[in-house]
Amino acid sequence: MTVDTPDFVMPDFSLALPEIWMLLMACVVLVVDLYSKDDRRGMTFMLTQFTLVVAGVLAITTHWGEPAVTFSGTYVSDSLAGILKAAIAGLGFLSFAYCRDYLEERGLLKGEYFVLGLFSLLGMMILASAHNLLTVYLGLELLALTLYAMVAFNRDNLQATEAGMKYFVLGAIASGILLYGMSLIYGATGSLDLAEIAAYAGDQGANDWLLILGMTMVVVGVAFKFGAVPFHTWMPDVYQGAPATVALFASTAPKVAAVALFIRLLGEGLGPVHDQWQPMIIMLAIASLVVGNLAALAQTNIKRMLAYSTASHVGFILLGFIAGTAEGYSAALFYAITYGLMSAGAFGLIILLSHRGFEAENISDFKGLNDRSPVMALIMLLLMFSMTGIPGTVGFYAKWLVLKSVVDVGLVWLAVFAVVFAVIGAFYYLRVLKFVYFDKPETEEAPQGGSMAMRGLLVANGIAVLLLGIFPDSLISACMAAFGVSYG
Amino acid sequence: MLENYLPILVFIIFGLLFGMVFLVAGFLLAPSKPDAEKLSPYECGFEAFEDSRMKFDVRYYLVAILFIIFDLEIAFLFPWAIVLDDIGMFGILSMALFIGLLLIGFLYEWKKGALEWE
Amino acid sequence: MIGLADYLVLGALLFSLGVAGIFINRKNLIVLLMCLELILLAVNMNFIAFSAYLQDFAGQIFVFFILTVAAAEAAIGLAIVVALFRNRGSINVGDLDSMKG
Amino acid sequence: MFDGWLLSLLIWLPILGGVAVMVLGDSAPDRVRWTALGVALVTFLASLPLWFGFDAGTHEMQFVEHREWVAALGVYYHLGVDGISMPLIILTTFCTVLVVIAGWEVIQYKPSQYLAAFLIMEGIMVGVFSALDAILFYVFFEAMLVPMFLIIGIWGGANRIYATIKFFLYTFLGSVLMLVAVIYLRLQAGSFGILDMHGLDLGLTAQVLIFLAFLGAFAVKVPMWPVHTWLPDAHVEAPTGGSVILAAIMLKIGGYGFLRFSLPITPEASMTLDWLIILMSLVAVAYIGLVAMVQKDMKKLIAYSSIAHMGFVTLGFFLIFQIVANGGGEDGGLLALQGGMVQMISHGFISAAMFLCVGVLYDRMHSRQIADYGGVINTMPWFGAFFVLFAMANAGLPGTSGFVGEFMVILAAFQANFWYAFVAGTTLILGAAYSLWMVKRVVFGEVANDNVAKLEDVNRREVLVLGLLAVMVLWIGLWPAPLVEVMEPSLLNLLQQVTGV
Amino acid sequence: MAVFTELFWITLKIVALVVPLFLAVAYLTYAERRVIGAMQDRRGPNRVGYQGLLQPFADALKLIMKEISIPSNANRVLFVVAPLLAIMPALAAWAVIPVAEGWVIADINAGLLYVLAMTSLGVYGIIIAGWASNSKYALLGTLRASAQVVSYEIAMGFALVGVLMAAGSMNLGQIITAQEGGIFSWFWLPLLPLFLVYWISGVAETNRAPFDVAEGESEIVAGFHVEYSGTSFAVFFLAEYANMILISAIAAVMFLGGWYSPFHGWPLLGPMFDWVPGIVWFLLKTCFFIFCYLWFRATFPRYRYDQIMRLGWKVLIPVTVVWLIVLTIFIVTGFGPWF
Repeated sequence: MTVDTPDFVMPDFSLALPEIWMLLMACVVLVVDLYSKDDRRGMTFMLTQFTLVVAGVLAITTHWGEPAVTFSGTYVSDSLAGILKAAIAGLGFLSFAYCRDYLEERGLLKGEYFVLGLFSLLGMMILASAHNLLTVYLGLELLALTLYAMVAFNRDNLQATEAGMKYFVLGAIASGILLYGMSLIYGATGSLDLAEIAAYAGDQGANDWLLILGMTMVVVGVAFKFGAVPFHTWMPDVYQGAPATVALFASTAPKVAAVALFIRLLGEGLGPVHDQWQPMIIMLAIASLVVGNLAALAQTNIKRMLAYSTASHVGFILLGFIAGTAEGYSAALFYAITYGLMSAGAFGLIILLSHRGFEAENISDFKGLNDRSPVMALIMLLLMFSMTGIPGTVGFYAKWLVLKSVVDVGLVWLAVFAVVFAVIGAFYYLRVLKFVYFDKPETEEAPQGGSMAMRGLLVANGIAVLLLGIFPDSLISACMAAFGVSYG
Repeated sequence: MLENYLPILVFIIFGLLFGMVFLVAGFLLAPSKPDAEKLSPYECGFEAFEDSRMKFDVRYYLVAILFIIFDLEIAFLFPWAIVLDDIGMFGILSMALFIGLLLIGFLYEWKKGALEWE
Repeated sequence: MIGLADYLVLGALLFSLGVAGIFINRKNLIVLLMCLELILLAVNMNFIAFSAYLQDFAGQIFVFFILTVAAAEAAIGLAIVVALFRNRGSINVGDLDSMKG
Repeated sequence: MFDGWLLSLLIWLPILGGVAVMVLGDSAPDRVRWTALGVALVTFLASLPLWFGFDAGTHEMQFVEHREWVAALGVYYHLGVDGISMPLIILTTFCTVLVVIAGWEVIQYKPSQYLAAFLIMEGIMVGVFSALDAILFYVFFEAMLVPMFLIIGIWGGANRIYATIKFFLYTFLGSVLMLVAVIYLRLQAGSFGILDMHGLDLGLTAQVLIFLAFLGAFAVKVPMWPVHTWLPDAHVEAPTGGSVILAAIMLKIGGYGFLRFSLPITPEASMTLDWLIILMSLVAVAYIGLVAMVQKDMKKLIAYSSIAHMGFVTLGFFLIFQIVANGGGEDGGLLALQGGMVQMISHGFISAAMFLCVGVLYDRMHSRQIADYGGVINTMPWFGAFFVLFAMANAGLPGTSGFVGEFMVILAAFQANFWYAFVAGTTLILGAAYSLWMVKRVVFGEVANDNVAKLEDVNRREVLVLGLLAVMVLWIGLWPAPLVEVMEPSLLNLLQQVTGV
Repeated sequence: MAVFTELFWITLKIVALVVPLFLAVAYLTYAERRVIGAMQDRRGPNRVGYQGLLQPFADALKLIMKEISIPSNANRVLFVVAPLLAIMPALAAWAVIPVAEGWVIADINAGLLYVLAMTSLGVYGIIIAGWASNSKYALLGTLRASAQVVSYEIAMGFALVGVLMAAGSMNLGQIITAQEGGIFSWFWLPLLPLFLVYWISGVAETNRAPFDVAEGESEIVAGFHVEYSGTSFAVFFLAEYANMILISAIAAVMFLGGWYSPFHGWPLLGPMFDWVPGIVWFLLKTCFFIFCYLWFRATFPRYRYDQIMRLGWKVLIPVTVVWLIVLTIFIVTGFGPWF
């Protein structure tokens, strides 16, 4: 083996500013929390949120613009990374904002929660900037490992630990498969660099069975991380078993990260063999739409229902990838971001309605919400319709963009199929609204309040869904600009 | 290069063989008159109270886990230490960062009492 | 002489063994964790073989990271198993059934 | 002078008004009601300039508004009206005022949300009629479902949940297919402008598929047989106001969609498949008319009669190809289209009136069963008079608006095919049969029971509402010319575009 | 044929190494009793042979003739395999130890890594023995032993990293040549804290006094090998003593310059001792450490378990990390004669 003297050039650290900041602050938060008393957890919380705000700003300011590569080609700074990270930071911020009261009530408000979350978000950010299989893998694992821990965070709770175990095992299998695929790709292309892999794939394309085999396994791994059917089995249990705030967290930013994973790995690295993975994604998307929607119909537990509904949304996100075009990717990105927003709101409501000793688990717990709190009912209405894809809410644009990208490449039948299942999906969202609006509350209990901050946050979330539904232009433009697409 | 490892293989086999010879010798030469009392697990003269595969302190797990982590960190230090002269300031800074993170983790364990045994 | 293909076959075998172990094993979570490790080792085998074959260091570096991550994974896995055991009193795979639907 | 803001005002004033009403909450119901009425009235008044300022000499869009909206996707906030949509907008603003008044004392449960839903609904419906961008249209078209879903679900009858979910899913399924078609059309036309999509050079297969997609959306809305089944359910369960809006305006959106989308965008497919629409329309007219006869529930009866009447609308719209083929030329085609349009407007008034009448009875007796009534005229003479008048109009008595539209369509049908006209003509008999039979059983005869004997006649509020509608019905029945003239240039342009005469 | 020839030579070398090693082990047990006896002012074994010199053989013979009992609840396979796993690494690690310049069986670059791997493997023997015995005392002893061993393994690893940084190689021979010179050129001086840490860890690694709670007879009888008897016990016994010698030898290699004379390169004294073969120096240094083992046992009271763990995690590891940082600074600034 020839030993090249490695070229130890000082990398351009300034390009990785968001990650550096996140890492630094995660450590600071850890240490500060370590030395603060139990009644001073608020400080940890504020520090975390401050970190995320700054990280979001840094992401945009650092990455927006011309692409640049650093750390020996393992890390890329481009507009896509910028928007992905900003979205990740934003959704992370939102998830943390929701969690405080809930955790405090249950005695789970510990600094570790925030530290784990920060590290998870850091992993997602790394993933968003990955330009090398190694970076992809590291980002992914940092994200996944911390998430396992967060799911089992309520360690005295059987369901939480069981969910954590299931998530862990299935996630680890997924990583294993993904990794195996990566090893084959490495063997086929002789490089870990995504650009070089793309060059090789463009050169050899489908002729290299090793590459195609590797690609197949990568697709499986990615599908696992997304929660696409038939690799979705972890999701219902995780959503049900994990503390609601963790389920909220897991259903928001990581989906954006999964989009990043897909785009970096399959879009950029294996983009030239797009025609090879496209059929697989089509099948996954179809399966997700069918199973996700049908299974959600049968659920009585709202968290499980949301889990299956996530699977169906994942089906839509995958539709965006099928086209393999920049527009399709931007549609998927937009979908994932807005889905995060909606999901955060939905879980936020669950959190709001829960109180110590009572988890709002069953859909019937939402009975008569309109009588108890019209504002919260209205927010639920907005969120459910947004998930259905009714215009006036942001969910419409998400679905529309995705469908458009599919129609643009001539797969009209797929679009038709998707919308038919969207209609089936509408049924279970309507069922929630039925409980919220059409049923009377079972008890004469006063409305479960939640703090002003919580309610304000939910209102803001609802308004965001609505406003983005009416004026989606800026977010859509941003998503498209990340891929250098403009309309016309 | 790989040939250098042949003696090691031989040595390992030798080590195992040696142990085996010794054991077999014991089995062959020593008397063997087992009875139930003799074969029962040692329990200070009592009958065994309960199954010996009992639950044990979770701290043993903790130590095992910490060991895994730290041992791997050391594995990173090995190659680094060898090429210390070649990698210059960048290498040293990288490792400083690495050790720094490790220390923060260590500090965390310490403060959280993961290293306490009383 | 042992060629690339042989290493790959070994890797594939280990990998299949790990996956099969996970799906066949219905008893013990610890065994499950071991199967996961086996999968990662299979991957390592692949990377090392390719790395040697391609005369490229990157694969070996990757293996280094996989090892580390595998350790972290084992740590978290064990931690969850311990927590689960304290709640459930069993680490039987078949007992992971408190959630249905 | 009104260009560029009037339509927006008509859309956003009620929507924001609705939000305001909702924010007011239920602590002071009367304040809420007056606010809502104020908003509705102002909106109605604001819509009058549309009528008076309308230039009936052109088919061009008027009161146009064109702004960037979702620039990233080439979607514009593009509004405008022509002779087809303008009357429908006025109908909308008019009916909303009635609905607000009609629900005055009736709705005690969460009146603020109730009124807010209707006001928001109004804005959205105006948006549907004035949108000139396909996506904008779609946004309004779908958003309409949300308030209606709540109106039926919250204030509806016993079986409301089944009805509202059925309503929602039917219409939703229909419309999402349209979305796919619109996306496809965008590829071809290079823009989402509806007018840009008109007269595109599409292959027949593509046209047929697009046509079917649109059909899915609009046929469900109209509703056409056999996708009509949601309507009786929805009507029966909906509160009176909901039924009024549903029958008077939402159904029209389906007809409007045929004129705005199906015919001009896919003329050849429309021509190829006109037999299908005609067949479905005739089935609606004849078969549904028969179904209406046997209904025991007044609302159901009116609902089925609505389906039958809407059959005339679609029949008129799709007769044009055969009329032109038979040498009927411009005049014949125009007659058919005008007949359909007039029928839409007229049905808007009549069905609203009929539902309100049933509502008046229901508020007093809490029953809609025909069998529970009898001899109402004895205790409610004024009401009886109104009811009889509207029933006549429903049956198509000359001199009422119901006659004009039906007559025009039947007349046009003769130019296409005698048998069409014949089948359509049965409505004159069937309509008379079910409408008048119901009136006979409900209004006339001996006082059926004690409950009827205790009935009080209509109060001033109800007189106001019914009286206004009676005026409209008679006005269109006696002097339809202004309405017809307003529509003519737009319809003629459409006819030329579609059939090439 | 060439392969067989080679194998023959290798085997010969191994035998040449192992036979003295066993003798050393045998006499270490003897020396232990004698030395401690002397320290405690008693005589120790003195009946078998002259001054008891044949005592080790008598012991061995006795052990061989003792019955091997396998407890009824034990996992038989693991129970038998465990001693093999204990003895194998204790022997195999010697493959890379250079007893004198060029006197090494396998001259490999990853020598240090190999040594670490082998010493780590030893713990498997302990764990499996404790588990397979299915006895409470054995299990407890196992847990204690393994937790202790792995804890000190970290400190030891860090300490060895320091050696690596100083030497720039993992080949043990090169590590020694990097220390070429007299006693002050050896690594013990610049790496003094690491040297101490290594040595303490080494004692703990072998579960020797004062860190011998794993077999603390007053609490848990004999720890992990409580159920072992006869030759199966003897193998564990052998492994423990072989490990002691191994740790001592490694200490000599890493920190005391292996085969170099303490006066190497000194102007006057250096040449005076040139005639002494390297292996003598090496053996002397090793013996010094072995003597320390015995000395500790005779001198220190046994630590409590929590004290042991605290020492390992809270004292030794921080010390090593700090010293690694200091060392980095030394290397960067080229401090002193060593870097």
